[in-house]
Amino acid sequence: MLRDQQLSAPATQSLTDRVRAANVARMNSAHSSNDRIDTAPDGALANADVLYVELGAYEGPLDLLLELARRQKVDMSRISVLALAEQYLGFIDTVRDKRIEVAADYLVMAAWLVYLKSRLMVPQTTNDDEPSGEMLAAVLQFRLKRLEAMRKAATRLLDRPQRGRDVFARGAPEPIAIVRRALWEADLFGLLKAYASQRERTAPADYQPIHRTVWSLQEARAILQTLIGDTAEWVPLEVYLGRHVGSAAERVTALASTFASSLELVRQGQLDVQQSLPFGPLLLRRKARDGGAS
Amino acid sequence: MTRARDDTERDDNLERNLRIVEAVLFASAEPLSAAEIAPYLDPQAQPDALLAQLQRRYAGRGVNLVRRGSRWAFRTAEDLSFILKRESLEARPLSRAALETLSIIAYHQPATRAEIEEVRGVSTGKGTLDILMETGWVRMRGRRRTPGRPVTYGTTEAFLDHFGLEALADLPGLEDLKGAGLLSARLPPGMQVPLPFDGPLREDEEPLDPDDPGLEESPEEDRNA
Amino acid sequence: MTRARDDTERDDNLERNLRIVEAVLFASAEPLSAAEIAPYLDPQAQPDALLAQLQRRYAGRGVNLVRRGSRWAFRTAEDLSFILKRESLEARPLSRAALETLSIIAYHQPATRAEIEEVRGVSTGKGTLDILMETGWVRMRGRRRTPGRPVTYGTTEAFLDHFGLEALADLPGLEDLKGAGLLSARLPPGMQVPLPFDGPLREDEEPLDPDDPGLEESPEEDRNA
Repeated sequence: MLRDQQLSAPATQSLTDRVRAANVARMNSAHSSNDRIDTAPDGALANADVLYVELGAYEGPLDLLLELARRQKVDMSRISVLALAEQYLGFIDTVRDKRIEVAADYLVMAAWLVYLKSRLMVPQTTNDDEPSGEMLAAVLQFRLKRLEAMRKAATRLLDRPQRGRDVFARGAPEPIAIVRRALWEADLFGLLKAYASQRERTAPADYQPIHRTVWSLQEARAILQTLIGDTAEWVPLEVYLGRHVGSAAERVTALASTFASSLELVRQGQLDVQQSLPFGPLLLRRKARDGGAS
Repeated sequence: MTRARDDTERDDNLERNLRIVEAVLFASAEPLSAAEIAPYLDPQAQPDALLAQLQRRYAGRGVNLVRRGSRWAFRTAEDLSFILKRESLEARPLSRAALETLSIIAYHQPATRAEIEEVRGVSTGKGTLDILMETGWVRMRGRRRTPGRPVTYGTTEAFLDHFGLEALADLPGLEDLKGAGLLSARLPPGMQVPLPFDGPLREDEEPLDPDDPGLEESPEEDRNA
Repeated sequence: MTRARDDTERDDNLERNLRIVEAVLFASAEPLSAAEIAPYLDPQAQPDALLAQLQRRYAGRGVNLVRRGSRWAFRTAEDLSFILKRESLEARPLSRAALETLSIIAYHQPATRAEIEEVRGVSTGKGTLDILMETGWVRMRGRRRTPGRPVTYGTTEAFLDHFGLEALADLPGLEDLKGAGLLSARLPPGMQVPLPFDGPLREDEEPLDPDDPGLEESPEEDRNA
């Protein structure tokens, strides 16, 4: 969609700007008077009936105006802006008569051209603040010339030798290989540690396992049963063991095994065990047959 | 005698550096700048002088050393185009709108979208600029220091490379257009006729934010532009 | 005069054809045979002769015209291959196996692979020794004068340099290792740390053959070592 602001831009410019534009446009027309505007392709476009059918083919009103201007087959700077405006308006009218939808931007341009026409036909009065018709015409001419110039420039650009079509880069570029080089990291401490630990690991060492006397649960149970006998009194476990076990090293395993066995005997209902405070002496006695104490 | 030997040595060095510049540029399909070539050369070598000498050496050969903006590349000679010509590999030729937009950007850069639209008299779809950016020929340069901070567009060195231009000054018909005052983006043309400019940012431009690209299509800009 | 003109014409033609060969080869992604180039040339041109002449022209340049089978292509001169490489350094810690092997070579040198394995108690992969050779800290000294003639390994000056040692004698001995807490005090009394030796070949070593290196990993040696 075309923005209104854009098309109406020339009309809202300050007067001095417009005068300058007109001057430059006039200057330019002197410059390029030899420059014949390419004529539009004949055939399809020469026929006005076809023209409006192809309204969709135009990229906006400026494009259409440029096409109409080219059909005048004269230098753009000598083009009759008045005739151009009339052609455009006539064209839009025809299209509207045929009830073909016309986009708003074409109508905005039409309105502006009507205004331009009125300024061109009414003689300029001296105290008129409005821009003169000549200035407006010059602005329109400038815009048409500039668009035309850019079209030509695009064509000339395309006519240049293009890479991949006319001019070629190296077909087999040689890629840059990235060689990864390791910067090895190791320090002296690590080196010495590695050496020492290996030597230690593989050093032939005399190894004598320490043999410990271990009371099996079976043994402990047998001994416990023997020791307790038929005593019905509470006797500390330590006392039983003290009688039986000699060395201090043996006492630990004896205590552990005996205690475990005592629990088993309790479970079987052969023994009562009692401890009055944490880590206090463990008291044992044979369980009374009548099931008294527990 | 010492002088003679010095000379020989210098010649040897020169030849060696020339060979290196030759090899580096031959190896790469894309143009390279003097700065990109320098690391391969002697520290005291002068890449620019070497490039100029190599360019003379290859003038008139089947392969020429050509300048593309600030970069250099070997390319087949233009006059052999009629022998080497290949059907364009482009899957999709550029639309008329895209071509027109491209030439407006090329001749009017730095140009904002609003300025492009003013020349064309129609609004430019986002797709058109996207396609041009995709070709690698057009880039966002910065933002114009005006309300709305519109993005300014310009061409790239790949554009110069594709169309065989040494610099923007080689754009076809540039002088005529300049003379005719047709290079002014906005009406009226000011006192000076601007020339397309793809150098660093101008005074009225400011750099893009690093995460900018998405912003340019914001409706605010369109309204302000 | 006619002859002179003929000559000039022939020269022009030759030069023209040379330019075409040059451009066609440059632009081609694959090496091309004379037959593939011929269609671009004058009917009476001799592609083989042109190629030979072009090859002479490019000899000694940064880019050479080389033959690949029956086809031809431009390639960067071999002595400039460094241009096509870029080194990227990356710090990598030495693996434990490599560090252990290195330490054994350091202390026990000259040491064969079998001797290293004896100290380590595990076999040492070829990769480990390769890495150590790559570090530049280990070298092959010679061959042991024993059956199988196993290679003896030793450390280099780069090794001393890297680990900040003035000489191998600076490697701490048994007592120092114990003192530093690296060796426990509970070691068999017979254990010794050898005095490393990186001097010239010993009596039981013989020099490597110039073309030796590849041999050392032969299975025979492994078996004999």
